[in-house]
Amino acid sequence: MQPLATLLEAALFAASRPLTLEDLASLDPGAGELAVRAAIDEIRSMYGEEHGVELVEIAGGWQFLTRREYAETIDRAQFALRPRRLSPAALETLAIIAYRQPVGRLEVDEIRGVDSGAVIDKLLERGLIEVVTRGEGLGRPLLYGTTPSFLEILGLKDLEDLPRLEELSVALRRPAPVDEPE
Amino acid sequence: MQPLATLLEAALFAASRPLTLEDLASLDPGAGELAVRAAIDEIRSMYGEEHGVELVEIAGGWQFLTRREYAETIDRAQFALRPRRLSPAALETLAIIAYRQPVGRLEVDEIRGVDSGAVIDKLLERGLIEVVTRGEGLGRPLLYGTTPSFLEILGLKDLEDLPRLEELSVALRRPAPVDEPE
Amino acid sequence: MTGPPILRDPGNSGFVVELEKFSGPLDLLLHLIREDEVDITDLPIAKIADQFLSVIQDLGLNQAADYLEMAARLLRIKAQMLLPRRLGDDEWEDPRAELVRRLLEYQQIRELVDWLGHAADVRAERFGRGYEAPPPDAPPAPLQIDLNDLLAAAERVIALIPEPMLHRVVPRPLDVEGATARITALLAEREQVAWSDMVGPAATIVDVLSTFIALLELAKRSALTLSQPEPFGPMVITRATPRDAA
Repeated sequence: MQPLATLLEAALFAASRPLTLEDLASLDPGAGELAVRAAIDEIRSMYGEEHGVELVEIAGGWQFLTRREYAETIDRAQFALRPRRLSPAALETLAIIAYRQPVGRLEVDEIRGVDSGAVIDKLLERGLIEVVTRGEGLGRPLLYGTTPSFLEILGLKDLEDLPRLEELSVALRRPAPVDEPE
Repeated sequence: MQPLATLLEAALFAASRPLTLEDLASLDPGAGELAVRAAIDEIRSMYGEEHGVELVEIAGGWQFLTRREYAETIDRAQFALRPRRLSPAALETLAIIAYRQPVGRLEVDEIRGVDSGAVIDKLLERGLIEVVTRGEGLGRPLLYGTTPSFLEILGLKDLEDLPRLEELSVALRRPAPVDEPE
Repeated sequence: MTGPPILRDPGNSGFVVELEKFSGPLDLLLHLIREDEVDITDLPIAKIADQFLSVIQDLGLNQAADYLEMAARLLRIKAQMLLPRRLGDDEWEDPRAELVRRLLEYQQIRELVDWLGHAADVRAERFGRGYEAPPPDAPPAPLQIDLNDLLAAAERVIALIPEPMLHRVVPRPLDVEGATARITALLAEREQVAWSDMVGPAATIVDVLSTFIALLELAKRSALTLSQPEPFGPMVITRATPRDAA
């Protein structure tokens, strides 16, 4: 490619919008409009059919776009990419809700020692928890529990499938309440 | 180009972040890792010096980036946003977290000699660090580590790309955990 | 990025330091050490302490807690250095040791900062794809939760649960409403029921109280009558006829 075409290629790639002939000409004040047009043509013919992208004339300018035939695959991949893992904060909150349900936000906050409002909203949004009832007391707080899709994602039959807290590592075992009715 | 290379070219061109081998492989479930690697090599050699962009290995993946020699021209034309610079305080905090991860706020404060709470919040917000786990001890403090975005803004392939402490002029190992009075 | 600029002020014998350029007291100390070209491991503590104090005083920094704390630390070390020590005392610990260790550590961090800053500058010379296609309307990305991750999180939070919460007994409030509904349902089937029908064999005290209050309330509303045929005998609950109730 001509040096001018190489420069235009870089600019067109980096630009967040289609670049007009004027835009492109401003990159190299020495080059005339004719040279810019020739460079555009050179780029267009270089990105021929065997390439995944093409230079498209659009909105009074030019822009690199992926070829139509790949658009769907890439779109599909955008959400297929990287199954999302939960953050440690989300996992902690989920664990508390799984073992303490129905449980209110205040208790979750208290156990974690930080505000959990945003995390709870995320978990609700993702359908891992839901409001199951309202608690007693001031303002009748919303109480949360886990949803069937929570079990589904973990591959559990039901909540009984969750390991009992007593089975978790001995060091962290919850001290046994002394004959106290729960 | 091979059809797979063409598809990957389109995806890499469309993405504004590095795509990992996993990401790329998910585009064509039929292709194996070997084929994907071969396609990447094909693209890399195709985008040689006569192009304005090149395929760069970065942050555990690959990304098309403009060649450095066009930076100033594109910057001047203001078609693209240049990344914001990090403050020295942010870089200091990042340096400590990068080398000591997982590390808690207290340790960062201690090394820097100043409160780092606000800086850590900013870095979290920008997605350059994340909470990776909780530490032992009082209050089980949140421990931080760097994210792929950290590698991305530094143009690093992975954490191994960071200079080793031994290579720096001041030879100082991580202090042995002796009972030093603070 | 290595050192903050010092603005020489011709009208003043001292110098003006732009404080925002320092990221903290350690940074300022390192700067003073570089200026004086002294050995960091054999710090002339008295000199450095005086310089540090005068800089933060000139800058009105004596309000900044971090700087003030460092000033106090320097003065303490200075005083400790003046204490007499016996010759050949092996036990003597250099009072500067901890500060020197921190300074060396911090110096290393500053070097890393230079390296990182440079790397970021180089990376900033390359632009990524500027145009981002609008994301397709797609279902959210599939979630991946590992049972082990969840359990690890559970273990973390179990350790966080404050002691008092472990033994908390939740007092269950009286359920008068439920008891009322239960009684009404029973009386709809039968005209007369016994107390033992109302509360099961395993009734808790809360159940008994709830039922009792519900009975009294219903009797007051003339929805039923309560009678006890013989002293200490079982209580009999009789449905009120519609006429009675009216």
